[in-house]
Amino acid sequence: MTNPVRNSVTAPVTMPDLSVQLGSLSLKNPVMPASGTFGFGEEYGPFVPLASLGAVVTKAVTLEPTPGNPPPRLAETPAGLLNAIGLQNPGLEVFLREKLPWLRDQGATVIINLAGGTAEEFARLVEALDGQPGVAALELNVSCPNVHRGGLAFGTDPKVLSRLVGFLRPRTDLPLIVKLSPNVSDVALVARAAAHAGADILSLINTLPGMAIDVARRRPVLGNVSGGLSGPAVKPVALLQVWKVAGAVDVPLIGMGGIGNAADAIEFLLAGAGAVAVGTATFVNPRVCLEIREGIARYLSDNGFSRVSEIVGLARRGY
Amino acid sequence: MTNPVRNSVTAPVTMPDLSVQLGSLSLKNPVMPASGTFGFGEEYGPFVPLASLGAVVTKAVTLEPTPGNPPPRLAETPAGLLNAIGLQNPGLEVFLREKLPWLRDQGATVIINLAGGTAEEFARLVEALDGQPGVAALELNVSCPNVHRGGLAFGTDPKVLSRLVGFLRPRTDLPLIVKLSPNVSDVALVARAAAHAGADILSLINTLPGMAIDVARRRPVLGNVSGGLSGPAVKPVALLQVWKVAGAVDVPLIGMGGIGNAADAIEFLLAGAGAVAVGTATFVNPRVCLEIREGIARYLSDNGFSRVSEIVGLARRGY
Amino acid sequence: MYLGPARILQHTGLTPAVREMVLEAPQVATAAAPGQFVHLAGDWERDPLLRRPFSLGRVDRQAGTINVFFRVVGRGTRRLAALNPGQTVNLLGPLGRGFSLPAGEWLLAGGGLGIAPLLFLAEEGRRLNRPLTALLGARTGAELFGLSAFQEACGAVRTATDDGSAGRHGTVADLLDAHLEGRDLPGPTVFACGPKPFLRRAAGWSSRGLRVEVSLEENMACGLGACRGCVVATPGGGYENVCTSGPVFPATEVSI
Amino acid sequence: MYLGPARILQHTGLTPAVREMVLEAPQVATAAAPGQFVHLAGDWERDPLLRRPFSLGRVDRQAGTINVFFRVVGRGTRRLAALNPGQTVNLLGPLGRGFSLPAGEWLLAGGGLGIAPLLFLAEEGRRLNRPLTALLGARTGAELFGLSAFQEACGAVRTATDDGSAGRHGTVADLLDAHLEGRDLPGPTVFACGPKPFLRRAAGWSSRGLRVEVSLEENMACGLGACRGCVVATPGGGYENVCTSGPVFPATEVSI
Ligand SMILES: Cc1cc2nc3c(=O)[nH]c(=O)nc-3n(C[C@H](O)[C@H](O)[C@H](O)COP(=O)(O)OP(=O)(O)OC[C@H]3O[C@@H](n4cnc5c(N)ncnc54)[C@H](O)[C@@H]3O)c2cc1C
Ligand SMILES: Cc1cc2nc3c(=O)[nH]c(=O)nc-3n(C[C@H](O)[C@H](O)[C@H](O)COP(=O)(O)OP(=O)(O)OC[C@H]3O[C@@H](n4cnc5c(N)ncnc54)[C@H](O)[C@@H]3O)c2cc1C
Ligand SMILES: Cc1cc2nc3c(=O)[nH]c(=O)nc-3n(C[C@H](O)[C@H](O)[C@H](O)COP(=O)(O)O)c2cc1C
Ligand SMILES: Cc1cc2nc3c(=O)[nH]c(=O)nc-3n(C[C@H](O)[C@H](O)[C@H](O)COP(=O)(O)O)c2cc1C
Ligand code: FES
Ligand code: FES
Repeated sequence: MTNPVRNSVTAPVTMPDLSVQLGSLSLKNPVMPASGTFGFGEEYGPFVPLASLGAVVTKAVTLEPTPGNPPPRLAETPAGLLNAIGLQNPGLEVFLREKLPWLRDQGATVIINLAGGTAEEFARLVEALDGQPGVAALELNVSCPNVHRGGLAFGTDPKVLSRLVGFLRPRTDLPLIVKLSPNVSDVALVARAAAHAGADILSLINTLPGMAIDVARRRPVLGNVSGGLSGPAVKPVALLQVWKVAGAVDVPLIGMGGIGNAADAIEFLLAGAGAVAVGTATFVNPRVCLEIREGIARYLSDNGFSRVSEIVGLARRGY
Repeated sequence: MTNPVRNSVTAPVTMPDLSVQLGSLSLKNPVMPASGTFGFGEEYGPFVPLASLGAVVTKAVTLEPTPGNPPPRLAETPAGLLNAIGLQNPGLEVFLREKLPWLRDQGATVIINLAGGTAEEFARLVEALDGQPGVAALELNVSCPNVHRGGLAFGTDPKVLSRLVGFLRPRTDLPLIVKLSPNVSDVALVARAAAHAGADILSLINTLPGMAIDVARRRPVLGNVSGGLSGPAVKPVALLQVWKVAGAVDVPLIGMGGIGNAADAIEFLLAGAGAVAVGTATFVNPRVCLEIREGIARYLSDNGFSRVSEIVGLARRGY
Repeated sequence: MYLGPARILQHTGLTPAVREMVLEAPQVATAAAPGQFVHLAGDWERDPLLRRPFSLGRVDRQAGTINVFFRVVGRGTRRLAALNPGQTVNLLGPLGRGFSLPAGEWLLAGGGLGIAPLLFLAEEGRRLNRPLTALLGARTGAELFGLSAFQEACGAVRTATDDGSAGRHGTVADLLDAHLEGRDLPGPTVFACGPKPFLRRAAGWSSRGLRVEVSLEENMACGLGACRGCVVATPGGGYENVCTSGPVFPATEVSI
Repeated sequence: MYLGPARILQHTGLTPAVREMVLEAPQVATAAAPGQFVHLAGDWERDPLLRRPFSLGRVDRQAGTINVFFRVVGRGTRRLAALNPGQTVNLLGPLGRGFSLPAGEWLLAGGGLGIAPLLFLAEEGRRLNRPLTALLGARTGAELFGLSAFQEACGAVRTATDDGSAGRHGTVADLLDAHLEGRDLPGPTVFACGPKPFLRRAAGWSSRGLRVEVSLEENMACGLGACRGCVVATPGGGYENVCTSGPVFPATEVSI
């Protein structure tokens, strides 16, 4: 297993199986867009058959329409992007009426990212989506750095998070994905709390809190002062958090943070993620998820593996 | 004050005063190398007159000689550097005998970075350096992500940190700089604890925990598995932490994390840092501290300021 | 919408401050409307990280080429400026909603690089036989560009520079006010593109009964409406995407 | 030690796999010793972020030039490969400690780009009139370089390639073993440079009483001994900097 060349010679040359199973969630392949970077899928439809993605993860949906933060909302930083969108979205009702039916028609595996300011808001969202046809899983965004109420606190306190997940768990049969906050001293602690409370899958990382200052105007660049950092800059931080969580819990993980190509994605799989999400890189290359999917397939067959699960966590042997 | 052009016309064209006062610590200018990136100064002597720096901050000194971590210890990441040096240093005795006298002879303002695994180790280090001629201040490294004992825990728990600083405070008259860990949910909380316990100055940020995986070998790149991320990639995170701490405490701050040029440094000053430190960028350009010093001087005079302190925290007005 | 490589056919320093790049992009040329933009990237991958938006400054449908005009202001434009004919850029576009092409007289007012989309608009106006006036401003004479094309397309062209080195000493906003002051209504449709303070002053003419369209700039990530990063506030209290609802808006529909 | 720009005088693809760059760097040429290296950066600032170390592959003190030989393996070498004569790189060097230049016979054994520092060493050996033998290995014949220079300087030159496309079918380690096997001691001083498995095998000959010097590679940040990032373990249990105590070490002093 450690000699890539020997394996590629002895293994039969077949197309590797890219499907992955994350608990009860089946995905055609392990590559999906990250929440908030793919809208509700419509904008990228012209570039990517949505059914060819591992899943489509929606922008956060809130109970009420959310206007979002004042501009500027974006600032490029070295190999990174700061955003302070503030969860702008049309709210649950419009989502159900206008966005979900379209997504369903595409044959996509749909994961809906949910954001609430209180446990009750989360509960109403979960209940409204439970039983909706065409929804594969719900992702709880308890880690957005760009909203001032509630959100982030859920993600940084293991007790609060545990209570929230336990409160929501009985309200749906859909797989619950908990998106962890990277903004903690010990992510394993928070991960364990979420897993024990009933999370089926954990996803990480969300953006890191950051800011930029315009030295000419001597003011923060972002209208919201601070924002969330994403992109290649955060990849080392994200990868370590996935590594740590993979060593701490048994639930499957969706890894993300700075993935821009197949090698990046494979690092996350080797660290223990069962699937990956791609955010910022999509802005530059709308087809990047498909290219990463192909790159993973090539890596598997070049190295004599026949399915994705064979490499999940493989870099962990001995640690 | 908001129209840079008008100011530069009306202000007298004099060389701005670059000296800064951080509590009782006087610096010739606000730019210094960051601990661990400048050795004990000797290696950079051929490039930079050490007396021309705001200060020289040494590599961490520990009580006993510390061999450090197994290689590889370095991995470049997008706009960043992972290091897992593990505090390699010759120990207090050799430092006092061989390194400090040389530094003193250079006329440098010397800040000594100290690392201990226990409060007692820190105490012995502080006591041994108190009263040594040629020492301007002590920096307590309670935030190194690359050592397995004690170190990091001091920096992430406000109570533990408060106790440590309170324990060390009476043992020296030298200014105590506490180097905060960035690896916390709420850096303001930790900063307040350190300040209330008697820290004279806070410095931040230390490196962010991160890792990289070699997909060909399917193993972590670093011998230590994880390391600390520095360089331009972390600048947005560092800047926000400085911004938050500046809003939470009254003690002066030394800001660092990804500073590579004068504009970067000025962002930190505008966010509320009274001085800045430059780490990773020194590796690429051994003279970068001097170039940043010149750039700050130019910015001040171009914009009609006569001293550094006039711009410290200036981007905070209204927040 | 096209996504893919576009070959650089020409690349010149048009003035000391303005560069012009001619790109081979037949699909874009065919589909493009004045006021739309393209989102460009080189093969540099991470530095800069994101694409950069540029207005369609000229379009030759026959030749299948588009021209962009740009100023070097930061990392992205510096790297673009270093590319040579024969190399390619990666192009996404055409993007966004352009200017309406109403009947009647058009008044084109552009400052700085805001002149670029008005070039395309002027050529379209000429094709449609609209009576055209162009008001163009820049910091110095060396930054004014496209004058001969405007002169060919427009009944009148007035210029202003901040330093008085060409045309009137002043800004395009001054030209606009001078041109409209005291005129009878209904006046021309105003198309304004340039720095925000100028757009604000141009927008002021809406309250005097003129239709004013402004072309906005905001930092962008996707350029496709997906990220919600490029918004402008609206008088109603919400936000609109500049990349998909704009970059051209009726001045009354945005709070600049 | 020099820190500053160095002009690229020539830059060629020496073989399909190996590039050669000639740099104008008189201060470096004067000070350099075989086995030392230079730390190079372009003007790309952040991508890649750090300098890249390259062995001094050839030095012309008269002309004030140095040659580096490199293979494109990642971002840094890719960007170096794109530079043209007339452009400059930023250079720090010469750095590190080179080969000892002992009396007696020298056996130069290099694999892949490990051949580069041996070129400089061979020329120095010829100047010092040492009896020289060169053993050179590469993956394929197209990756072997500098053969004629070695032939001029050395009494014997043997080559090996992994694919048998040139010289013996095998590795430079095989050449080394074959060359030393059964020879009487004291034999030549062995200078080995190349991949780690080869260096380990070369180091094995120390236990047979030969002096073996190995040139190591480690990821570097400062190149000056300040960061402690580039260490190699020592038999005593500690670590030594490759950049300042090396890159060349007696094989007995490092645990490879
Ligand atoms: C719809 C639209 C059309 C444009 N048309 C033109 C044109 O025809 N010619 C021209 O020279 N410029 C035009 N711009 C501005 C141009 O996009 C910026 O000058 C360019 O992105 C700067 O990139 P940089 O890397 O050189 O600068 P940097 O300052 O390093 O860029 C940093 C970040 O800020 C963004 N940014 C900086 N300035 C602007 C700006 N004015 N508007 C939007 N984002 C900005 C960049 O895209 C990048 O994300 C247009 C902008 C928009 C939104
Ligand atoms: C003392 C010394 C002398 C060298 N001499 C030569 C030479 O003459 N010719 C030549 O082609 N190569 C030489 N190398 C290796 C050369 O430095 C690397 O190939 C180069 O740094 C790769 O950079 P990259 O950005 O293309 O690759 P990447 O893989 O993208 O580099 C990523 C990081 O890893 C480091 N790195 C990658 N490979 C090596 C390596 N083998 N050794 C040290 N660091 C590495 C890079 O410096 C960088 O920090 C030498 C290395 C050392 C330490
Ligand atoms: C513009 C933008 C908007 C985002 N919106 C959301 C969101 O609504 N919900 C969420 O859970 N994460 C959101 N994220 C975080 C991403 O899903 C992802 O966790 C993060 O960007 C790291 O991945 P990347 O580096 O590949 O972008 C957003 C990120 C960006 C850049
Ligand atoms: C190689 C290396 C070694 C370091 N060693 C220390 C250390 O001994 N003590 C310490 O407090 N910080 C140490 N640091 C952290 C730096 O002082 C600084 O906080 C961090 O690198 C962020 O700044 P930068 O991005 O400018 O490098 C080290 C950083 C690097 C890169
Ligand atoms: S740039 Fe993404 S919505 Fe406009
Ligand atoms: S590279 Fe810094 S000590 Fe060797």
